[in-house]
Amino acid sequence: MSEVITPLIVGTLTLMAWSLLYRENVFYRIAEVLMVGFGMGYTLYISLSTLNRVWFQPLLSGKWWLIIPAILGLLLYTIYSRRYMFLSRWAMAAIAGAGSGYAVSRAIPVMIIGQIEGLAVKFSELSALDLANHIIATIACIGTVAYFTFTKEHKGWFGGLTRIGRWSMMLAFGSTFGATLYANQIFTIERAAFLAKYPQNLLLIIAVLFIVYDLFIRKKR
Amino acid sequence: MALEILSKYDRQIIFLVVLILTFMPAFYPIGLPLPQYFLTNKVYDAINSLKPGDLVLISFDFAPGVWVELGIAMKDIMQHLFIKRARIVIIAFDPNGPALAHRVLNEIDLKGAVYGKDYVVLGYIPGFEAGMAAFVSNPKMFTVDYYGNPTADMPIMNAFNTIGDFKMYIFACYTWVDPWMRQFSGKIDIIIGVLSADIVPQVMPYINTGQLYSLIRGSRGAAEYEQLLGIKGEATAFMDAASLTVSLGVILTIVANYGYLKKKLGGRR
Amino acid sequence: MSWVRRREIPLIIFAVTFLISLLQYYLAVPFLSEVNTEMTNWVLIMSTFALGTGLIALCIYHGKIIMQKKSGYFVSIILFISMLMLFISYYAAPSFADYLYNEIYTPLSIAIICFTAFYNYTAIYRAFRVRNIDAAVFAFAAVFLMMLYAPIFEVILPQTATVANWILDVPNMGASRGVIIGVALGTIAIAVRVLLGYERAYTG
Amino acid sequence: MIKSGLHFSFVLLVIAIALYIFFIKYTVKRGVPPKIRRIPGLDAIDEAIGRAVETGRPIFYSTGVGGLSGDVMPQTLAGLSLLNYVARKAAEYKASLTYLAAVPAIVPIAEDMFKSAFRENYKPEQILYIPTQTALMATVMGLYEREKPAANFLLGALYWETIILAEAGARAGAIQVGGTGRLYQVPYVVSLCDYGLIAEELLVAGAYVSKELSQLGSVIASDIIRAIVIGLSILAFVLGGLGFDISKIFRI
Repeated sequence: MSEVITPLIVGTLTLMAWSLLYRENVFYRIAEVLMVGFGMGYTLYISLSTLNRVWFQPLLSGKWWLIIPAILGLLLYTIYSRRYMFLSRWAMAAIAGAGSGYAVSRAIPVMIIGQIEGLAVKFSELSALDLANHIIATIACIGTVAYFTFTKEHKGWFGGLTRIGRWSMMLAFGSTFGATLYANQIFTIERAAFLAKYPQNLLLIIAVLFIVYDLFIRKKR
Repeated sequence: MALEILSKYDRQIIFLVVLILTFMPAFYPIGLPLPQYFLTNKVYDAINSLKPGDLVLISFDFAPGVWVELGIAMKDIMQHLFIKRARIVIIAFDPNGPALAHRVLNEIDLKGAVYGKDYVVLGYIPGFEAGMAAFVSNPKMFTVDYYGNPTADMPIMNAFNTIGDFKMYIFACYTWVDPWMRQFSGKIDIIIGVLSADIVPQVMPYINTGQLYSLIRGSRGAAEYEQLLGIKGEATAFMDAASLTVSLGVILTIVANYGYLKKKLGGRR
Repeated sequence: MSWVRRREIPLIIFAVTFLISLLQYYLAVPFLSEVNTEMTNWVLIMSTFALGTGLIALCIYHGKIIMQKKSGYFVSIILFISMLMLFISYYAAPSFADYLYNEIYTPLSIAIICFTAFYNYTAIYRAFRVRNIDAAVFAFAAVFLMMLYAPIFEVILPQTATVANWILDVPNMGASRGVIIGVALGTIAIAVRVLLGYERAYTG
Repeated sequence: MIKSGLHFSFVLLVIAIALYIFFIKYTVKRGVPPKIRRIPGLDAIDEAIGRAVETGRPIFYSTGVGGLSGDVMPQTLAGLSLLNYVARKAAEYKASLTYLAAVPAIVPIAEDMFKSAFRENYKPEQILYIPTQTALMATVMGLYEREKPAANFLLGALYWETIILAEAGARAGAIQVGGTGRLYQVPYVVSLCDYGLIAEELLVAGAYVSKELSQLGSVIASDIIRAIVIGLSILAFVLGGLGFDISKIFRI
């Protein structure tokens, strides 16, 4: 039974979501809120079970000091009271502080030194073609870094360098765009393969009828 | 008149063409050829050279929406791992990970592997990069697994003490690889990324420096992997439509520019 | 008790947490890394607690629609029903929750993600006009990468793959390096500004 | 005491932080704003808000699903400091502004900002929390189609939702200003938005719009450190090319 019902439900929902391709309508809105509703339900569940694992169980097993982050976390809710709103900033500051600490600690050794090290390649080990490529990549890298200079106008030789940086950035972004087009496409293909199977493909006919009907009615009006 | 309607509904027409190209191979498979990518072969060889009982760490770090892109690839790779009888520890840095791991395990042939002895799902480690750092410094941080069973008496949990005991680390992600690289590179010899195709361009520097051993590029990589494994899997079936629709992108670029340049040059005259 | 209202307190909290997580990366002090592990755990617990604020915001937004019986308010009712249905069934009937998650929610998610593909094509149609050199370079790289990923082109014209791989390995890699370095610099700059109390979004 | 291999990085970090502190303090003390090259995207923010006021249509703002953890945090922070600016402008001109929050930890911060910007005009429904990325995509597509925003800002740590945000905005005919430091999403921001901020441009955006001396000071420091980094790159290229093991310097 469920081998027929489930694909039909899923097929209907898929087509409801895709109906936005034609125009905004009530079927799409239902699909939209189902996404939000299920998403919220799952997020709630997984957050509670995470809290249970990382906070509640350790707390019961004697780590009493874990009550402090819980209180700080609850302080976030003072945002709803004008008088005690300032308390919520304590927790925010702690969350933000730990996050920035992470980001800054890795900024130099990984994001700067790690990238610069990649520029150090022995010339003697490269063929002429690889050497040319290596030089181009290095200039592209330096040009890109230079592009983000804000206090110096991009003119003269410096302007030339930053322009090389900008073009190589555009090549990089273009290649990402192309790769993403492919990556995104695969989802549509999977859904189409699903909709082409037996009980669901009947839904396609209904969908087409809906659109034809809508076109016809709207033309008359 | 006809042109007016066309330009009014240009979006809808593009969508219609995309849909037709997508649906066509689903009804009439064409079977276009598929060239191999050398990094996919590298992954296959690495897994193929594993000995039975080697420990492999896997993290599922993607959302259910990306199942097609990464889930199928993970299925193929996990299938290969179970064929090679590797011992597998599964973690996740995305809250959706454990549920997806559960689904993969349900859909593949486990080749008689026993839960707790040959493989284990440890569950979600919150905190993203902080969680990774915590796991790297102490891989035995879990006292219960994803299903709520205590891990203390599982044989597989006694097989490793530090992160260095793992032979291989495979992660599936679709955002960016920098956090994984920062936390895991140098700690485990072979790190393999199962990445959605869109982030592959930005990952090349890591392949170049060797921090990332190799990668599988999304479902295209999965299709190539299926070719290597010699099975006709789900990903292979999608490749025809991929070829057709992505070609549409190339054609649209030409069409858009043809119209634009014609208008621009015409306007100048 | 007026000292609790002072602006310095959140700033001090920021500075302390910032320095702990920064220094434990550089300094080989076991105590510091223990503190950091505990602090990471705390931050995690705190941010999980924040979920309720999101839930409240969501309820207010849709609750108002229902209360005022705006057009289409029944859609908001469906939202609450679906939310409660999944949440409660995780405790009441886990297998049904698994069914909802895997068989209904996941495919619907994919159906929504498909729009990234559909919108890509209209984006190409709309935005890939070679207005200037920047746009031309962008479109050039994009077209070759599309060709790389559509197996059909690689079979017909293997040279396209060579060009695409060159773009990936050479200019793309150089520029990516440059952008990463730039982001690192900005990261330090923002943190220092907050630390000195100039960026007030967090610390009031 | 410093872990082996990190000495050089640590010294560089200390120098960088010292430079930032010095130039921020110095610029504030001197009181003369330094010259900064124009960033077109940021001049467009005011224009977009103005359009929204003229047409009476709403403004939507999103910082993407990037949260406050890890290395995307500064980008989210930059997005939020621009949100602060936009909220104040919108409050001043009485434009309707809705913030789409996808991370719970940001909700209280945004509430705080909106309350101090809008004061008695603040409505709780100005912040719409959306639990997951796909839900954000679904909501944005429907919402933009219905509400037809006049301006659409997508500034912050953007993930996969970028193309949806940008195309849905374009479909609704909004002026779009986008910016992110996440490499994978910059292409969309650059090609689909009317004004795109690439990577570090987003991170200095706060300095640019607020014209605050402290922030402009940090831009000078950034440029000096950038010159140092370029110097180090050339050093690595030359020395490494001649066969010298560069990690002897960088990883002591």
